[in-house]
Amino acid sequence: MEKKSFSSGLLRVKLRDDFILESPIMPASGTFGYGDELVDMIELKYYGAIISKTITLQPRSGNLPERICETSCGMLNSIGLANIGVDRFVREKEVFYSNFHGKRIVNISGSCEGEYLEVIKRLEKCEWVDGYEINVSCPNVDRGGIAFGTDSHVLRSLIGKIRNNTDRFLMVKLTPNVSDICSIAVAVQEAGADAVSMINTLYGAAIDVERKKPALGRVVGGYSGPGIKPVAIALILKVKPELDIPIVGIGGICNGEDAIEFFMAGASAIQIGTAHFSNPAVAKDIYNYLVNYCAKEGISSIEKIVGVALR
Amino acid sequence: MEKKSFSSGLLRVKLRDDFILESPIMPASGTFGYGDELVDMIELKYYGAIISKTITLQPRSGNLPERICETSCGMLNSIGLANIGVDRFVREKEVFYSNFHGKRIVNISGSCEGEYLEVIKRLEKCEWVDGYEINVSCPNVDRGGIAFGTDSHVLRSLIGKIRNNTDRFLMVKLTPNVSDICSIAVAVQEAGADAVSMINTLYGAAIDVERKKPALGRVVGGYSGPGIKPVAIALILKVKPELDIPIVGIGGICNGEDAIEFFMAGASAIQIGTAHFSNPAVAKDIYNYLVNYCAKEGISSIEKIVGVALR
Amino acid sequence: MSMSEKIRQNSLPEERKFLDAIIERNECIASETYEMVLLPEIDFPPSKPGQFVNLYLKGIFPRPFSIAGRYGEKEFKILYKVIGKNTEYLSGLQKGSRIKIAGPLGHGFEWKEKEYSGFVLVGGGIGVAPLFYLWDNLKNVEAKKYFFAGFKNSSEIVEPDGLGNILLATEDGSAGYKGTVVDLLEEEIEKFSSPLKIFACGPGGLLKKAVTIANRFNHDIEIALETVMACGMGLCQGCVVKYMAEEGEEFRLVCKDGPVFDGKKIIF
Amino acid sequence: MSMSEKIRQNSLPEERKFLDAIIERNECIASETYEMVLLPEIDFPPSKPGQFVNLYLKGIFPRPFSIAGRYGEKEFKILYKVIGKNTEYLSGLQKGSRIKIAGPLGHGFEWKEKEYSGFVLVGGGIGVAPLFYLWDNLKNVEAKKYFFAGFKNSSEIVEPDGLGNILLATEDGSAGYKGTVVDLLEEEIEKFSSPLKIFACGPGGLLKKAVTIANRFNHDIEIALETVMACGMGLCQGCVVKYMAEEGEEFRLVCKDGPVFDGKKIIF
Ligand SMILES: Cc1cc2nc3c(=O)[nH]c(=O)nc-3n(C[C@H](O)[C@H](O)[C@H](O)COP(=O)(O)OP(=O)(O)OC[C@H]3O[C@@H](n4cnc5c(N)ncnc54)[C@H](O)[C@@H]3O)c2cc1C
Ligand SMILES: Cc1cc2nc3c(=O)[nH]c(=O)nc-3n(C[C@H](O)[C@H](O)[C@H](O)COP(=O)(O)OP(=O)(O)OC[C@H]3O[C@@H](n4cnc5c(N)ncnc54)[C@H](O)[C@@H]3O)c2cc1C
Ligand SMILES: Cc1cc2nc3c(=O)[nH]c(=O)nc-3n(C[C@H](O)[C@H](O)[C@H](O)COP(=O)(O)O)c2cc1C
Ligand SMILES: Cc1cc2nc3c(=O)[nH]c(=O)nc-3n(C[C@H](O)[C@H](O)[C@H](O)COP(=O)(O)O)c2cc1C
Ligand code: FES
Ligand code: FES
Repeated sequence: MEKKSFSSGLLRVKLRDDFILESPIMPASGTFGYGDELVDMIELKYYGAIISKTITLQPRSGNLPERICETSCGMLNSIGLANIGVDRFVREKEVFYSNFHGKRIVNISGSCEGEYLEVIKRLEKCEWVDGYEINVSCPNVDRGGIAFGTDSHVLRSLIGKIRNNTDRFLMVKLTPNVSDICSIAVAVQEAGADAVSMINTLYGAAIDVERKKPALGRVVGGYSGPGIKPVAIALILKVKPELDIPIVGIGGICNGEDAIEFFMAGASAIQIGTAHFSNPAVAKDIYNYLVNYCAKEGISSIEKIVGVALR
Repeated sequence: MEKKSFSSGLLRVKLRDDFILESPIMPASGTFGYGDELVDMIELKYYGAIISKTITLQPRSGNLPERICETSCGMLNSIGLANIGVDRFVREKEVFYSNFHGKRIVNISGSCEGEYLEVIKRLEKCEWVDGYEINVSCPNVDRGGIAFGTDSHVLRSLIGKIRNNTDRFLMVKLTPNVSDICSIAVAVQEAGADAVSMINTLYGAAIDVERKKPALGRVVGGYSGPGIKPVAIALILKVKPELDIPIVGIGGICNGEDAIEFFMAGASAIQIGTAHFSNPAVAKDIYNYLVNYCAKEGISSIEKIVGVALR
Repeated sequence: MSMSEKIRQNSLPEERKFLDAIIERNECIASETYEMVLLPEIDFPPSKPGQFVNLYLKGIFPRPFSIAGRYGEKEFKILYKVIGKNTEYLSGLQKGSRIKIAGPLGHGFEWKEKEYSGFVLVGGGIGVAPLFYLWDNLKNVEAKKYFFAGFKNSSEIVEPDGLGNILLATEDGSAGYKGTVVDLLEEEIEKFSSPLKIFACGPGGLLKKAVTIANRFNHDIEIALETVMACGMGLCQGCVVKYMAEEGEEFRLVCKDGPVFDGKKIIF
Repeated sequence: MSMSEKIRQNSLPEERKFLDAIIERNECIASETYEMVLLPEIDFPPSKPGQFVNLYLKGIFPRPFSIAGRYGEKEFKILYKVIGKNTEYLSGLQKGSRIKIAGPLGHGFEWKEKEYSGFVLVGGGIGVAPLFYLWDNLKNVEAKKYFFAGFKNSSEIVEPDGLGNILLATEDGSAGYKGTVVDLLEEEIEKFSSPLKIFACGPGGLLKKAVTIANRFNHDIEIALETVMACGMGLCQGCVVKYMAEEGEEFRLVCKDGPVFDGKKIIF
């Protein structure tokens, strides 16, 4: 798996001058393990970048079961950022990440500014890390997370400090569970982020009618999958005109046409989450659809349609 | 159509001491016309109350098309509160409302406090109106609406003033598009509302990939249908422990099992919206399901399961 | 008078039903074009050409289809073109399958026999469907009748039963006149004796041109419109079209105030 | 060594594939219970009893089913019970239909022939499925073999092929021993000569009791667990179970670390 492009550049996207993806497709954090889980089963070349599950300073075992639940239009999860912690991550995943052909993004979270900064500090030592996605919006942890994602002042301070500690690609993942996502996005941009990714899961819950109990052990969790796509598209359409930095679209993308919707709404790249569960080869399917789409439409680059719906 | 109950009381629910519904099922505002639209086609007896589409002081023609769009898990609308205005409403709908066997609720909206109060004033003169549902959350109008629904101070003032002007049943409809719905719900209760109904539509949008344009003329609209059910359930589960007044559940209810989920999550009654489009007789189906459910579970009243999931 | 009658008199001119129907026939009769005969489980209310039915198939919105003919008190026919998810699904349904339907919905065409010396039907593509039904109903009318039917090419042609002047156009000239059906209309209409009433159904461009022609020659015209519909029965206010009323521009509901409108009042 | 081999060596012991398979057989063999034979379009990797496959059917999550037997390099068998949307759909699929599958997934049972004088398989209901496959694999093992199979009633009985001691229980006594399969196990196990290894699969209650019995007599026990799975392949961290590791309680993934676990380490 050498570091060379296999596409003809049709699907190449630039998220920062020095951060170019050969494919606009990434796995959404937490839905693709640490990135290496399917290495024997599917071809990773369709991903322009790999994004790890959220890594925290200390290992986390996550929430009590039930942690997942299928709904008619998607799923609920309350995994609670279960992960092996930054030190084990650095130790165990180096081989895989070093060999991956595309960009390597580590998604990180913390319960206070200090934790975020410490995780960054340890990852800065790994030359096999190309960038960070900052999770400030996980609805499944009691402390930390969510507060950063809903308060633009707190967030601006956090991102500003992270920016001061890394020159690497810095992407901030936004939560949809806010009254005014634009002010949050703008704060993130002003604090020096290179991109925003949106959206993280919506608040969601279900009742297990048989047991007369909430389906998730934690009662409320994160809702993802096809049912959240209209929300993601709406928020991207709202945020796009307010931002100069690129948007990475996430939310219910299952197939090539969904992906096109996100590009047209203003996303420069996309992440696929829940769709991995119903189709582990979804990235390949979308990749091929996009290549054909460009050919059919006679466009030289997928970047040409980014935001066309707003023009 | 006489004013007598046809159920054996199994499905009777009390929303205020003097506001008792013989069926917990209502149509959601805006998805059932003024209430009289299907009078020749389906049996209205399955509805414990009728709720009008939103009525404003002046007639409104609504937004430019496209106003509706189907999505994989629901629909988008940007109707924009199209309605005939309170005066024509009062004139033209008196016959129907006076003859309806259940409670008669008028959903109202305005662009400022004065407008809300003036609409109430005119409706107070109609003895055929039993209550109001205050729409403070329509995402489809430029001025007014949404601001009330997202700011608990503004909302408290509005509802307080409305409360001073009517003794009738007063229900406030909450928007899910806020960071903290609990504080909004509590403000509404403190201002004297008798119930909250939740949820109104989520922000949503879709791209028409063929036309490379947003599917709705207004770009962003309101998302409803099965895809929003997990959000509605989550927000009801969150709000329920904070409130003493009853919650009327809305959001993606399509069948009897969905309805049971809402009751178990804490709703004392339910509204059906989008499901009317795929099944005009949905109220009958749900009604019958609930009657059978009570029988099967051996419970004497559907009220027995309200909020059980939280116990 | 029962309440529902009272209400109906007030706002709803027609009786409508939501019920099960059995598919009696479902046949491909032209390229991607099917004829389906439906047998409602109970009597289906009287209907008029131009009215439509909702079929409850896949997804959130039902799908509207014009009634293309009736057989007695129950059965009726629709013609449909496979263009997406629901029509695809519909085309795969077997004889004997049961589906939910609602109808008849909306307002149909109006024809006052005495006032016109001729009736001119103009249909483009699957837009001929409601005109087939109208054509049946005009059978015994004494005035002259002309059915202009236009298609992309000969593989798409579906023709109405019954006698009368049928004028065919195909865009590629593979059958009949070469050009659009409104081109043909424009060439022929001068030959017919006034006053005429035109009934048109088809794509927006066709309707707009047909109205222009009607205006030019001062004929009356009714057009059957299509918009995306969520309910098809006046519940949602989604299906609006701009209409020039006496008080000025306003929105009308295609499903309830239409789908048939005075062509001269529609703002395209 | 290719990268994927390197990585696999590091963390993934088995080869897995995501591919199309043809349904070769789909037959009802007991009440609501079906046997399905699947023919993957290309060679299916080697598998072990206890491993499972994902079937990609309806909705968001695939559905996990234990491999219940193999025929050569490609074909394998599953046994399933119709309990909901996906199994309902599965039961309606015709021979020749194509579905997506992934597997073999997870870790299977381990048996070290030399260490035990007997192997005891304990299956409740459809939990017998992976034990059928194990039973096949134990065919040539010299140690004693016992298959305890329990069902609600005689209409649900499915029995393994091959020789050996099959001990049957039904809760209503309509066939074999009257009672649960662990009641029967408890009565019989004292008669067998130690050391034994027990393999159990079935409802949680059964597994818990089987572990208690194993503990009492100091036998080894492996149990195959079930939890709701979103991915079945270690992507989501959803399928956790509490496990007593050396460092204390921790979560393990049923799909990846299991579904087969040392029964004594699971915290029920
Ligand atoms: C009053 C009325 C009467 C109609 N009568 C007939 C008829 O007799 N025969 C017939 O074949 N069709 C008729 N139509 C159109 C028919 O309703 C649509 O073809 C059908 O809804 C498409 O559904 P689908 O799921 O197959 O396609 P979809 O997947 O919904 O759409 C496929 C494509 O068709 C477009 N489309 C969707 N709805 C319509 C529409 N209403 N009109 C035109 N394009 C649309 C979409 O934008 C999309 O690009 C009528 C429509 C109306 C409003
Ligand atoms: C590793 C593993 C191996 C399995 N092997 C087999 C097998 O060989 N044969 C077989 O018939 N089944 C097996 N199962 C169970 C099987 O996966 C479920 O029966 C199936 O997912 C139900 O899907 P459904 O859509 O039909 O039912 P759903 O509509 O999803 O559920 C119906 C009811 O079943 C319950 N349910 C859902 N998932 C499970 C589950 N995993 N276990 C038990 N109950 C569940 C639900 O709570 C619900 O009440 C296995 C499960 C696992 C985790
Ligand atoms: C099981 C699961 C686990 C997730 N874990 C994380 C996580 O650890 N960090 C994070 O930033 N987002 C996490 N997410 C959110 C996804 O990355 C993504 O934002 C969301 O699922 C919406 O995309 P989708 O609809 O394509 O799944 C998780 C989602 C799921 C379904
Ligand atoms: C076409 C349409 C029009 C609506 N109009 C109104 C309205 O006028 N006033 C209002 O309070 N809510 C309105 N709503 C919101 C619904 O009342 C309801 O809150 C929402 O659709 C969620 O419920 P559902 O998923 O069951 O449709 C409308 C919804 C739809 C789909
Ligand atoms: S389609 Fe709903 S009002 Fe016309
Ligand atoms: S089911 Fe996803 S990790 Fe086990």
